[in-house]
Amino acid sequence: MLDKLFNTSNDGILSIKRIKQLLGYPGTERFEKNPVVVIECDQDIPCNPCEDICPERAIAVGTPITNLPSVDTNKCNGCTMCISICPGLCIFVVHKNYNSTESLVYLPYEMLPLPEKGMIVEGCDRKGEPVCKARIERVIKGKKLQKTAVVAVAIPKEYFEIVRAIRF
Amino acid sequence: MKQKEARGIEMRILEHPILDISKDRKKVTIIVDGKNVDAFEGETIASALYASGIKVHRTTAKFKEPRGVFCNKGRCTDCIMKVDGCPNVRTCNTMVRDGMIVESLEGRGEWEHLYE
Amino acid sequence: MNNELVIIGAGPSGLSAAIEASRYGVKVLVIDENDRPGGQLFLQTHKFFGSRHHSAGVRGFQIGYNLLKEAEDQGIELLLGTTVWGIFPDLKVAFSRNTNGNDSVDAKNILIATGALEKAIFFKGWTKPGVMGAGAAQNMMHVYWVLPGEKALIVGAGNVGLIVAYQLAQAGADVIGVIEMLPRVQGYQVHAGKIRRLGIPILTSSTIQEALGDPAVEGARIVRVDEQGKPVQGSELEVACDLICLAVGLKPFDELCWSSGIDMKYMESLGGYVPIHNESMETTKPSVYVAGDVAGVEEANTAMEEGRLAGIAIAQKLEKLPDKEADQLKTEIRQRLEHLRLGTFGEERAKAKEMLVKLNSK
Amino acid sequence: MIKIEEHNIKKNFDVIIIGGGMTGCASAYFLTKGGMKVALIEMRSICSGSSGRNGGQVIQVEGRDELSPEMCKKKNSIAAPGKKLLSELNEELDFDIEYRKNGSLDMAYSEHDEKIIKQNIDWQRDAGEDKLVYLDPADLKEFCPVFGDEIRGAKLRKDDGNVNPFRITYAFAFAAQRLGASIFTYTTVKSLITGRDKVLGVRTDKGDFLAGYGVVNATNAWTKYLFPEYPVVPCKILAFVTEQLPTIPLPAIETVTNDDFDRTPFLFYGGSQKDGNVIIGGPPVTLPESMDDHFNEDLMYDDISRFKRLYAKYWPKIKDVSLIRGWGGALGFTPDALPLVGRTRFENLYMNTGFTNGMAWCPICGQLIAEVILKNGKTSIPIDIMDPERFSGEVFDWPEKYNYTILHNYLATKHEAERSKGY
Repeated sequence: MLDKLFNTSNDGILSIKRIKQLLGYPGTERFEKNPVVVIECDQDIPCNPCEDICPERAIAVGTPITNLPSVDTNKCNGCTMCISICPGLCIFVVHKNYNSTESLVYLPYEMLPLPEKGMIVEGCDRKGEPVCKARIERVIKGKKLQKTAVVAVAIPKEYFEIVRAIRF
Repeated sequence: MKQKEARGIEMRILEHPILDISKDRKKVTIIVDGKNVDAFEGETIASALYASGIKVHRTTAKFKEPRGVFCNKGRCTDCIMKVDGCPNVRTCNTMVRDGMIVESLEGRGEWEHLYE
Repeated sequence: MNNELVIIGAGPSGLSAAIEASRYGVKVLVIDENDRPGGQLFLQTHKFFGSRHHSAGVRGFQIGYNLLKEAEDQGIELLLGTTVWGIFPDLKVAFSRNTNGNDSVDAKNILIATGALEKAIFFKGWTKPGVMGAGAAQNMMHVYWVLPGEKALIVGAGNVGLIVAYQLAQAGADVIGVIEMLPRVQGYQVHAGKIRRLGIPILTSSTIQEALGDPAVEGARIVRVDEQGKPVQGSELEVACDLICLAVGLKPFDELCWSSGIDMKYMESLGGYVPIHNESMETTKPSVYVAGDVAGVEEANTAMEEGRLAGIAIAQKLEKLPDKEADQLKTEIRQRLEHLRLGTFGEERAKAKEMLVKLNSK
Repeated sequence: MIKIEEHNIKKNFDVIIIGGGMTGCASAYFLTKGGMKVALIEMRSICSGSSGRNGGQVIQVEGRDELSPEMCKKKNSIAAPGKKLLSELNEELDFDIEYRKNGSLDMAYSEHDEKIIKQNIDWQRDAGEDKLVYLDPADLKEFCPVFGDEIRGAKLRKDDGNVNPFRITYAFAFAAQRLGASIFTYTTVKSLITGRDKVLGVRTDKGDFLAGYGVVNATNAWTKYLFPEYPVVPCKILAFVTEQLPTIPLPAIETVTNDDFDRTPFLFYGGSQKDGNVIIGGPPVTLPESMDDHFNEDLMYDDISRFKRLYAKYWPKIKDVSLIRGWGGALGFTPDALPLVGRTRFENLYMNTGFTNGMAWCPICGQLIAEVILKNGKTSIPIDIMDPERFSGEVFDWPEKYNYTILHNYLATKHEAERSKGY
């Protein structure tokens, strides 16, 4: 309601243009292959758990710790380990060619209730606005994830760079 | 939304995506301005009051303005009430006890035991 | 009682210092005002930034449990529900325990780790029940499991405001928005991104004019501000809410520092007046150390590192730790601290800290 | 808000007042009201010395042992009109100074106390004061229920009371400023500027200030540093404030007790403020090492525990109330416990200093010093007893280490000796 009356602001939202410039962006070609990580982190925050947790050593922050994470797209196999460790919840794994019409987006989810496999929910953009229908394909929980569930949603292909949240 | 339905009118958080909410806390009853209010052992008077929707703890001496919880850590003294006959007790850092008598304060209140 | 080290405040920095000092055999007593130790860590349900050394990626309250466990394993003496109200020239620490009157302990070294206090902004109706500090709301939610409001408006888009908006949503409240006086979000973009994805709007260049409702908050009137920070006529908007959370910054909880005669310096980037201290966290009053937010408002992980630094410095001073080893450890911690203060967000703080040390050497 | 003056303005004034306490601010007000161009110079902030470090008790005749019928008369001659002035100040200054006539008490803890207090009442009655009564324990409890059973009775003076010392000082400062006085805070007077035969102004750390009509010293305890030839000695005294309480009928208290702490006679004072804070105070437990040490405003743990114990003992029903603040501060003592007010032997230098009993005295003495300057020495009340030059040429051997009680007793003994000489 508020943002309808005030001019809608884009504060706190990264534009797709900006995301494409980030070191954590795998590049358009890489998306065509297997699942790959997208790190939407654009500030020099002193933080590097993503580097530590990556079993393939595909994510690099290095020194100083305020570097933005970069991704070695050849090493990344889209294992999703980094999604729930990120304190900023800004890491996603995208499988663009999940099937002929759909992409699969893995996103962190810390709300109640958790969605269940097979549910049809709304796929939302970075502003939380619904853009398409989304089907829950997997819900990954576990002690290691410290209650940050990782939810895999199948969405129409054209939204693979847009859907970053779900609502139901 | 589901959380809200489960909660009903009480403001207790019954489930939380991150925290484990204990289900077996010991219930106690405190008497607030003559009415029984449910509370849990180990919580503060302020949180018990908030849970049952009581937000106004007192009115100020000069302008009779309402006051309630503000800093919730014992610094601002906005949330003071009369507890077991003693005025000006900070409710945000005083734990509940079964049968505790809590009363709203007007101004600086009164000392009952002074004239006993 | 004569303690080698008395620590005031059992938060992240106090506990870290206690653990570090007692590791080398220093007899430590930790005093805290609250009935449970851990300080503000137990309000934090989000995962922390930093590196492995700072338990990055671990949730704040979990770090709290870990610290407590470690403190317990070390057999550190804790005095809870006890308010320290004075440090006297002979290093006597005076405290009161609820209604059990006053008491005091003599200390050889004192560490003030009292943390920070929330600032407030003033607007019409700001004293109404339903207006509370962000920390107050966090405490209500995460310690006592009570929801402080059903419809919440957050004032201030710094990290605290953004986090509290997210946490309120997690606890089941309807967060109607976060408003910020300045023209851009002050906190981390990633925190802002989290709440934007939940559909929570962030309104920059706007402020609260009045808390509405009687006797408790039932709504708020917000208004846009121009570049000078003045309200724009005609842009007022009334919204319904029953909780207004003020997240407008923190200031060091410096009362003990002032009253014990430590030289203080105003540092905008550190939140207010901070005690002048040297590289080992010792203040201008010999044998009195500071660590954590009281020495400048920063993150919990810097607080823990500062605590460790002070703990080691005190162990070294008491000759429980050989100079060479201590210096080595101190250098490592300082390097880690340096790293935590890198980047856009840390730069100013790093400069301010450097200046404090310079002032101390004068 | 006190308007802080810029230092680049022209520094020629009619009168310069040194000291921004109650006396200084009152003097500034009355002089400005009389048409003078006044500058008030304060080393720290307004009300930062003993004016802000006391219980606010308005007690017409304080003290016990050193009193005599003559002394009572002397003190009454200034303090009675002083109290009358206080009751008019709200209107005069357009500011609530929170003056409440809730009486004053001097309590008896022993038979000996009882005897002295009763004798005291007689003396004061002889001096024409009829508003004094002796309350026995039952009456006292009815009058004020907070007192414990330790107390054998008390002297009650109904027309005494309390003011808020901060409010009265600031009321004068605000009013003076409204009328055109300039107030310079954080400005330290280093020395006097003197001409061939008179005082011309003052030299401060922020430049010179010139005064056409005179310089008034209102520095009380700090007189020692600026004018060592005048016998005003500093005496450290402490004050503590409790949290705000429900209104209790607690009158101003000034009493001497045998405290359990060190079994020495111990003066303590107190009173409740309008907003519910109770202020209590007295001398420090440990004697200051030297005269300069009396300016040290630190508190020690022993001080605080003593006061906490004292009020737990005498006001047992409010013993759990927290003390929230405490201060040390220096007041000024003169050899006869009367202030120095009036002209000095140096032309254009005036004294308005040496107050041990401030509330009833400072405002009226501010008015009187204004009269001295404005009306060429003709005052509405005779001020001979306060003549600054009355000790001229005398040398005093003050006790080396002292507190209020010791100084009090020392002076009492001296008086006794003088009195026996006189008769």
